Amino acid sequence: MICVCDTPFDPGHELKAFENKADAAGAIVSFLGRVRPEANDDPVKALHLEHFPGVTQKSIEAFAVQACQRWPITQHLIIHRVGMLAPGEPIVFVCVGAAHRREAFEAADFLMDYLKTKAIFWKKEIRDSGARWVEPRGQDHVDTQRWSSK
Amino acid sequence: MICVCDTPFDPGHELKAFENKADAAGAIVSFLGRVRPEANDDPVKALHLEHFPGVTQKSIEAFAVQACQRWPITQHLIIHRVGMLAPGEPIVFVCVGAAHRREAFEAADFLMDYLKTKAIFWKKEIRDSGARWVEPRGQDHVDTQRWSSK
Amino acid sequence: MARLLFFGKLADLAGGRERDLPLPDTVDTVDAVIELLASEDELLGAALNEKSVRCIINERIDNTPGIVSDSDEIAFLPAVSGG
Amino acid sequence: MARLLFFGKLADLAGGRERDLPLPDTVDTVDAVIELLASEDELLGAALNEKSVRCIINERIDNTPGIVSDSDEIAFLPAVSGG
Repeated sequence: MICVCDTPFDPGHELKAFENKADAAGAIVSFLGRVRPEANDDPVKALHLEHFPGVTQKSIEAFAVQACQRWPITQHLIIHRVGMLAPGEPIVFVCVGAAHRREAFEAADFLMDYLKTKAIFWKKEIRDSGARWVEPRGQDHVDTQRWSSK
Repeated sequence: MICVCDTPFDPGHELKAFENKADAAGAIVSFLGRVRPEANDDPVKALHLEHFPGVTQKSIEAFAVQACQRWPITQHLIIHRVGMLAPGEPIVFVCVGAAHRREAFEAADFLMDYLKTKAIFWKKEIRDSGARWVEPRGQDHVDTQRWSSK
Repeated sequence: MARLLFFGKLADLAGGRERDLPLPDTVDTVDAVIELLASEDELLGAALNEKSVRCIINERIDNTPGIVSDSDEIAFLPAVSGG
Repeated sequence: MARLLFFGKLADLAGGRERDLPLPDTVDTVDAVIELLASEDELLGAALNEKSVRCIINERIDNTPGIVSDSDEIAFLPAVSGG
């Protein structure tokens, strides 16, 4: 299931629901990404996440299909927040169920690399000093390229 | 935190508690391993997990120290069940918090490989046809060896 | 009348997320649309010409031939950053 | 009197998870303890001699020199399988 949502969600609660649905999965890997609280003079006060309604969801679904073709995963869940987020709030939660752990780890890792670099979101950091759009880190692109040689 | 426990636990609840504690972690990776339900003529009815009281916990702590030395992780949680488990029940739950996702993924993966092949547990599958002790799969050893060349 | 959509920093430059624009017959490619916009607003034109900007026509994520007509929805997407 | 602990399938073979065993003066290594047990029970002896069996003395996981005395706790661990 893929969900782009504009209200807060509870990863613990979602993991529990996922467990119940993915009852044939012996291995479940989850990833939770949150707005990092910063300890400096000009910390991020809020993160504004924008998406392309409909299109963002469709493009994530296409990535998820790729993951399902590459690994024998039994179930997946992707939740991605949009709108205004406070430090500490969950941004993205990915859950992958599979028979064994290796494929669950790899598929979750793969989905996250794509969500970070290719999924259609724009992120604006809002600080006391002003607001600025964030572009992906170089490391994120390096991570994503790991999958094209396999 | 490391916990070898003889009563059922709730991974969703544990993830939520972990989130609250690991408040500086932007990335949290979790792994949940469960007793696989099997659809065959002679399925596993129960799994009996034995440990070496005190020593098993101490040896997991030593692995966790290695993970903390290798990756800049901010927080970790390892829960491992012992005793009699029914199909579908959680066996192991690992949570790792870090600033960025790569180190969280790698440290969780590393801990799981070690838990599968080196941690001091013994697993007996109980079927209608009888009971038998399980040894690690060859794949598990291959997975564990990935880390020694790094 | 084509419907233009601007996202992220492009919306800031375009002064809004949406704009309706009648396309002359000679404007039948994305590049020509960008040229038309650039003729009115140099800064916006430069931003749209950045290599990282993608264009999605009528919400089709699978193919973007770059051919447009006056009834299309034309979305301009700057470099993305999720998760 | 040494305290022997058997885990997993070794407990099945030893007929229990614990056993107290007075060690003669000549028995001062893990190998000698295994030999002593093998002299009474061939099957158990063979299982203890398997390459995958580890021995932990007095719950020290960091070093296992293989030297034992009559007051030690000697744990025999077959191949492990967690997760």
